[in-house]
Amino acid sequence: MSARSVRVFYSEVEAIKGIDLDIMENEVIAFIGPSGCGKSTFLRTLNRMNDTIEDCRVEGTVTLDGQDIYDPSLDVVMLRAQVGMVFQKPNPFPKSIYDNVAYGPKLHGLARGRGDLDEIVENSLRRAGLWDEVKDRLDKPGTGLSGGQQQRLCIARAIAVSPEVILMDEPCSALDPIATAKIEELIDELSSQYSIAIVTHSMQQAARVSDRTAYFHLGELIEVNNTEKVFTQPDHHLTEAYITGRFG
Amino acid sequence: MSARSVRVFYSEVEAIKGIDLDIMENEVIAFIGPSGCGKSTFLRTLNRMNDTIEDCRVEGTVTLDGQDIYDPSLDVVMLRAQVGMVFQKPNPFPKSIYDNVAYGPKLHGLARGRGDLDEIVENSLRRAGLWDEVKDRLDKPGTGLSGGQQQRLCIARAIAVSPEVILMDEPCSALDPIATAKIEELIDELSSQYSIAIVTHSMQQAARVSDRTAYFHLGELIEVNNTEKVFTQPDHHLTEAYITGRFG
Amino acid sequence: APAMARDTIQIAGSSTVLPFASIVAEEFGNAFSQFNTPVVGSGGSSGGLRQFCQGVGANTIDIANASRAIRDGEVESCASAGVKQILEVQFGYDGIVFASRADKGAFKLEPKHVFAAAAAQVERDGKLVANPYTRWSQVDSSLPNQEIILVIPASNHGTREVFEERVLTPGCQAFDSIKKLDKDAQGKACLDLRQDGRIIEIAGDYTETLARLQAQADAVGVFGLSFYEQNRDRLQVATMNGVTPSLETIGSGEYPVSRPLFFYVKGEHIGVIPGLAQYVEYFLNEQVSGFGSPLEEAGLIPLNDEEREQALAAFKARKAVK
Amino acid sequence: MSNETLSHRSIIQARVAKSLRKRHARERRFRVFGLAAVLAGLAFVALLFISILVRGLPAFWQATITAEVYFDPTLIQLEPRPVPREGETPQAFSEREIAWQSQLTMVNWNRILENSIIALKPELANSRRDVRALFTSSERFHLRDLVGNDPSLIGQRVTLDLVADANVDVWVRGNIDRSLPDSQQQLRPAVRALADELRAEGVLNIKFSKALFTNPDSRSSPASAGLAGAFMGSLFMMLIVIFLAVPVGVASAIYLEEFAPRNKITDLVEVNINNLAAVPSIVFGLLGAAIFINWFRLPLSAPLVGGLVLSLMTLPTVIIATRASLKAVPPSIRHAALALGASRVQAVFHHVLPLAIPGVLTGAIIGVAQALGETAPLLLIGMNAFVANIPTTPFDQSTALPVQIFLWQGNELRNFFEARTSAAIIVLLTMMISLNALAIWLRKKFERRW
Amino acid sequence: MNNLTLIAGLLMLMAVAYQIGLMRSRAVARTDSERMHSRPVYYGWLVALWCGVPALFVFGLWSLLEPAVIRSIVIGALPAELADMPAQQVSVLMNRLGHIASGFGVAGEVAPWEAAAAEQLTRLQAISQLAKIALMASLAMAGVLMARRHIRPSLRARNHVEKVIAALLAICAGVAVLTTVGIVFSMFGEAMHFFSFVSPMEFFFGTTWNPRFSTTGAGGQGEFGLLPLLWGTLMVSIIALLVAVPIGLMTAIYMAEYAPSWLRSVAKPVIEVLAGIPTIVYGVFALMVVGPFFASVGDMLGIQIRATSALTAGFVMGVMIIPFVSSLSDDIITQVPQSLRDGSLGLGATRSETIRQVVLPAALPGIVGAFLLAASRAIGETMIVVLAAGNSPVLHANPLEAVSTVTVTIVNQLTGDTDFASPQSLVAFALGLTLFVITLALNVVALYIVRKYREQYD
Ligand SMILES: Nc1ncnc2c1ncn2[C@@H]1O[C@H](COP(=O)(O)OP(=O)(O)OP(=O)(O)O)[C@@H](O)[C@H]1O
Ligand SMILES: Nc1ncnc2c1ncn2[C@@H]1O[C@H](COP(=O)(O)OP(=O)(O)OP(=O)(O)O)[C@@H](O)[C@H]1O
Ligand SMILES: [Mg+2]
Ligand SMILES: [Mg+2]
Repeated sequence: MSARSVRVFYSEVEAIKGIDLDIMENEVIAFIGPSGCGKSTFLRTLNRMNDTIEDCRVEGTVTLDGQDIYDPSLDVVMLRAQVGMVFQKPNPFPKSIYDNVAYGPKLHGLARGRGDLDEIVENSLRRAGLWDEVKDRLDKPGTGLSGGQQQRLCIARAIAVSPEVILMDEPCSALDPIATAKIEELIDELSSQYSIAIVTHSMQQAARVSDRTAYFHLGELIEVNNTEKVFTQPDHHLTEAYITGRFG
Repeated sequence: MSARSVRVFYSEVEAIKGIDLDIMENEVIAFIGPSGCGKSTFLRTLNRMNDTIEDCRVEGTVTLDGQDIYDPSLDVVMLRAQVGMVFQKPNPFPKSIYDNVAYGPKLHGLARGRGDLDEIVENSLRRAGLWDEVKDRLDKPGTGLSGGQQQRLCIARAIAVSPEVILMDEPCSALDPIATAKIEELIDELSSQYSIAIVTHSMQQAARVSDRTAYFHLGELIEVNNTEKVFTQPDHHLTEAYITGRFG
Repeated sequence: APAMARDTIQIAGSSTVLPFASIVAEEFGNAFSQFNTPVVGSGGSSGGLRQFCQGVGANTIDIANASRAIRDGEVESCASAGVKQILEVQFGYDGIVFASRADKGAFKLEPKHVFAAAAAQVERDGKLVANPYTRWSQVDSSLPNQEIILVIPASNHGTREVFEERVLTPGCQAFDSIKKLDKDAQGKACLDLRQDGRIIEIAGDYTETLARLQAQADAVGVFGLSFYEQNRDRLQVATMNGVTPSLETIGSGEYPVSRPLFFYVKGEHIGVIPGLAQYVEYFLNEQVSGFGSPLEEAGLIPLNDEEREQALAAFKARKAVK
Repeated sequence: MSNETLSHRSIIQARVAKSLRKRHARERRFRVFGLAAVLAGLAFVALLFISILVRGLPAFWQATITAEVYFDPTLIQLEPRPVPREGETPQAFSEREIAWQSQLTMVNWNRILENSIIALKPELANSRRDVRALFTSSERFHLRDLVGNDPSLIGQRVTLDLVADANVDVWVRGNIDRSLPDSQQQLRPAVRALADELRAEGVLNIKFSKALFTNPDSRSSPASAGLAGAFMGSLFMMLIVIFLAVPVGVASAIYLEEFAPRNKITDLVEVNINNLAAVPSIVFGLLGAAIFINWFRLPLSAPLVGGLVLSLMTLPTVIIATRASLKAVPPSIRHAALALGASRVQAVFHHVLPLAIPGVLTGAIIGVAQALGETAPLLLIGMNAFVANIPTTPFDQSTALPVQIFLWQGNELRNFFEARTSAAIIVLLTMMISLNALAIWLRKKFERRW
Repeated sequence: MNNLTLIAGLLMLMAVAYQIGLMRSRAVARTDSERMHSRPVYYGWLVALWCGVPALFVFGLWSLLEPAVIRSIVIGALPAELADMPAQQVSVLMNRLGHIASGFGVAGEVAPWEAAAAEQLTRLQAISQLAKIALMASLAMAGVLMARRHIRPSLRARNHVEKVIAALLAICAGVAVLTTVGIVFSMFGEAMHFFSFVSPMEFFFGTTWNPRFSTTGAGGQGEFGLLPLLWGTLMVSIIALLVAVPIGLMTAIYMAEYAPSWLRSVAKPVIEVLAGIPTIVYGVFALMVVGPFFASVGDMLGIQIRATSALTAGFVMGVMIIPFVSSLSDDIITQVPQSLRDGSLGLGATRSETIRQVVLPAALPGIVGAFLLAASRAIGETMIVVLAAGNSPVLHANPLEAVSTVTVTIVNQLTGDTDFASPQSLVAFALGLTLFVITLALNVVALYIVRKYREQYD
């Protein structure tokens, strides 16, 4: 999917100041940058989650498979089924683990009958690396899992509707190091089938998981390049200052 | 001030598992470590802010100038006047800037008369590097300042009661890079008169501002040493793993 | 000093007496500028006497209005609280009338009609059977061909007792098969009302009865005479045994359904609460509660002169209830 | 990407697309239901207000006879008002004063009233009874009080607005079916004719009447019955609630929210307070009758007792509202104060409470409004009394506005009192809405976001 | 000197004591090298408290004990032949003596021994009053002097004062508890009295409510079956909830999730006006407008609808509790974390799907709690039912007919014309107690549910 001169305004404040960026198929792209630079905002423009914020306005075009996602004729429901999202704080629904995963497929009528649904649920949980841990308690509430498991459940929930792109906003910031490692592993595996955009405040994490890295600064995209390149020889002095810890 | 085999329990969970640590005069000590490792908890034991948490229990001794601060005969009010604290999110009182700074001195009867108080306020604001920015609007609400200014106001408020030690819990995490730089500068200046303990999640920041650095891991103090030493040749492999970004 | 001296006469009790007592109180206050206007509380005869018998003192009432005579148990409980001098004053009668909507048929009732319409069991061919009547014309052909719906006061009202004693009981005595029963069974047969929704008991005031009649055109309701008189544009009154209820017919006893109205004065408070004796004497003045008085205009059936003299004399002699 | 996943995705997209129409329709339906519910709520408010206004507004205007009254010295034979003599005991003076007052009362004021009409229509000289029926009976005391306050009126002619009798009012306004036969009318034919005549001549008018606002209740003269007594009673009770329930409630809330340890006992207190908020108000009436009247022997029918009962009833409302607004003060403020060396009490009273004040005020106002409108408990503590005086202290007997409404709606003079009741409701609602508006305004004004 | 002036005097003394403390602490601060522990105001307060609190305590204790002591002295001094009067008569006699002493009226002649006893009573009261004042005054003085002597830098005046403040706050919190105790206490005795006439079995399980007017004569006291009243209460409440819950809940949802802010800022206060309207107004509205309207609708449809019926009362009551339901639900719905909504929307759910399948289930316990609270409101409501339900305590299932409820019956039985010591009016207290227990149960359940729900997000 690709964004062209995207600007985002909160009321009159310009939070994103014209960004062009492409997300390739089956790549992991990391967004880094100091706090408040607009990483989350940009991520949310990609599946129109910004719609839920009252006074948020988007300019420019974002296309998915050549289709402008801000086209009024486009159905946002459809879009969000194609571009999934995982949030900073794990937010499983207060329902059973099974229902959490089955929620999306049921909503969109993806399953033909119960058996089909079971299969989707099992598949998604397997791919999220959670199946073995929860297969005996699918009917227990999803909120009863540990933080890391909850986050993987959310990922399973997202992939159950077979999206093309998965957006992740600091998915590990609420997790301990071990759970973080698991998620990172998972991202690695998923990258063979999905495009993944991940916001992180940890440069180390960006370095570990991503193919490309984009550096944001005060609503502008300063630099986007292969991760290795960004971390070793950044083009822009701001990027370098950030990487080397001169601020942030 | 010094802590000896300090343990902290939340209900029955042991969050701090026996820590010995000294804070020298006029030094800046940084506490780093992965999320949930107990940095904030330990910091709060140093001025008994833990008292406000219902089921928090502290074992071991913490002394300030040789006096056990957990001695029942000690008045916690006195202690907190001596050990100030600055929080993660700037929390000015919704009063005028003047009143924010004057509150502590008034409370403790530090000023003899209005002129005296004015002087204390001006001095504190000057030391916090805020005087020039606010001197014309001392009667405006403190909440009307920008985030970075607010945080400096909180620091001014803390130093207005002339504490010996200032505790700071991630004081910059809610601020933008420029404001952060200002605060760091300020910490540097203050370190000539106060002992400062600062919790930070940014290793770069620790490296920039502190004389010594303490690395916490799951409630234990793994290593404490000169900052340069910790960041270049850590003693412990956990510290090294954290520093080099293998987790966190 | 008396704990919180009080200089306003405090009255409470029956809501039937309330309008009369209120008018007297207001006139009393206007006529005697040295006394405050008495305060007339409601709360029913029961509530009034309950407060009355709470004891002697500034925080207890001075006069209890009642639409029935005080009972022995109440006198006892009064005495045990220190209220020993209970002065009973009967000051008139309350007429109880049956009325239907002005735009419906006129009723010429007899007690036995009412009984037959209301009872759970009625006599049919000399036997007691469950009440089969659904229209008044079935009870008696002289009555209008209207559905039977009788709106009567609920058992928390004193009026209910009058209704039972003066209408139902005489009404059921007209039937031989009931007369034959023993006393207990007779009482039961007389007072048991049908439960099929044709009898509507009103626990509130007459306004509610009137509202009932407005909602159900066929209904016949029980009202106080004064209420009826104020609402003549909406109601027409039924005769009883051929007698039209009016001040004259009730006062003379010709119209059978009426009850005496009382108030009880706390002897202990006379001379302490300013104006108490004067109020009672004013009340019993012909100008106030006699014929042609404001109370009569408000619907009270006055005592005749002789009775009123007696009542006044009894009060002046401080003759207490034993 | 393999072809397999591609085709898999397109299948899924097709299925999603297929489900969309139904889902969007459902969405729209849901939204319409929501809007309908909101509109229904608004409609109820509108309906209630319109119906009450339509019924009640006319009662602010009353049939009034404007006539020239001649304070005829031959009828008013009055000694000069006594003045204290030297060396006279106060008691002796008050006796003379009372004697003078009685003399004043004994004057045949009705005759003076009648004369004011007869002066216009001499032909009525022989039907004084009909003329008298035009005026509500308390007008004679109106004249008496005028002369009592200013004896120099004697011998003068003054044009006065005199309140007509309730039945006259009903008749001229057509609130009774004018075609009914005599037997069903409240007024005699002669009086009806006279009223119509005076109306046509402009003597009898429908005028805005202050009586409703300045007079206490009246039974003997319904047309002059007013709300002043009930209003004062309500006012006293509100003051008591404000001075009792609000401070005690706020103090309790502060204790429970800021100081009380969290244990079984405070849990119990919490359950208890929430329960009290839902206890039927009538139960508080039983409580008031048993405790305040029988136990503490407080006076009957007094706003004092009513105020106490209502205070107890409002207490939980105030506590709950205060606790909510204390909770809304972010802990960071408390921490800031504590970290500067403020004690808990200081932190609360210097920072938390001032910040919670708007919420506290809102809660207090809502509580007071609730108390103002409460009826049921007052019925059980003797406040449903007929009181013809306007109370001047909380110890004087009185009624309250809602009780007055209750009493009036049960008055047998239906044709007259239906409108009067609605008018009283309008007065009560006006007070209530002002209070609520004040609460909303306060909330808006001090609304703070952290 | 009466008690009010006594207290006022004490307050004035306290004000003086405050000044003394203030001045003393300033003086100490000047002479002593050590820093004072607290600010001067706290020393002032401390002295004032020492001045006032012990004296107040004595005052309270004295007022509590005085009557009993005086009484026993007076009784002890009565002529010997009166010594063995039954307790009942003694209290009547004491009342009488009190009235003689105070000059309040008494019936009959005053016997010489009565006059003597009354005089003794007066004397004793005067002595007691003087003693009380003297004791309080000396305690106050002593308190001031002692507290003043103790003022030194190490005295933690602030801590002491704050303890007193906290205690004061706790006492205020106790008022609410006392209220509950008072409620139970005020009804329990009379209710027990009632149960001595009517067995609890008959009361709680009886299906007929038909108390007779008199306690004697045929049919006895009548039947006191609670069930018809309870059923009426239930029916009215259910109708009310059927009106209020859908409208209230949908209003809350629309306001919280859909409404533009201008609509919210207009509609919310307007709907909340419904909550502020006195119930008597609703009652009159029901009686004059809604009832006749339903009756005429019934006429049009050819069914019997009573003007005053369960339907009328329930409907109007439902309107009354709409804002109650809507604002509680609104709070609960907005409390559902945004993250859950985001999660659902992010999966491609429509808004209504999110609301119905995620938000509502998550908020459900809280909403149920709100409903239960609304239900207890409905159950306890009196005036609407008094005016609009028609008062017919008969067991039937037709909501178009009149019913009676517990609250109305309390009013009717207490304000009726029946004998006040008879079960007919005592039943009101049993009903009151029952009602209290029912709402208590509802509330406990509601609170339990609401609490349990809260823990989910914390
Ligand atoms: N709902 C909103 N309304 C108004 N301004 C907003 C809103 N959300 C974010 N902003 C502003 O937009 C800018 C970008 O915010 P954004 O959350 O995208 O930053 P971020 O890079 O994700 O920061 P972080 O690392 O702290 O998550 C910030 O200045 C922020 O204050
Ligand atoms: N109030 C509390 N009650 C119970 N447990 C708590 C409480 N506060 C913290 N904890 C637990 O104590 C442990 C240490 O928490 P603490 O907040 O000190 O960590 P931290 O190092 O400051 O983490 P972070 O970098 O996220 O601020 C964590 O496991 C946390 O869950
Ligand atoms: Mg972000
Ligand atoms: Mg922390």
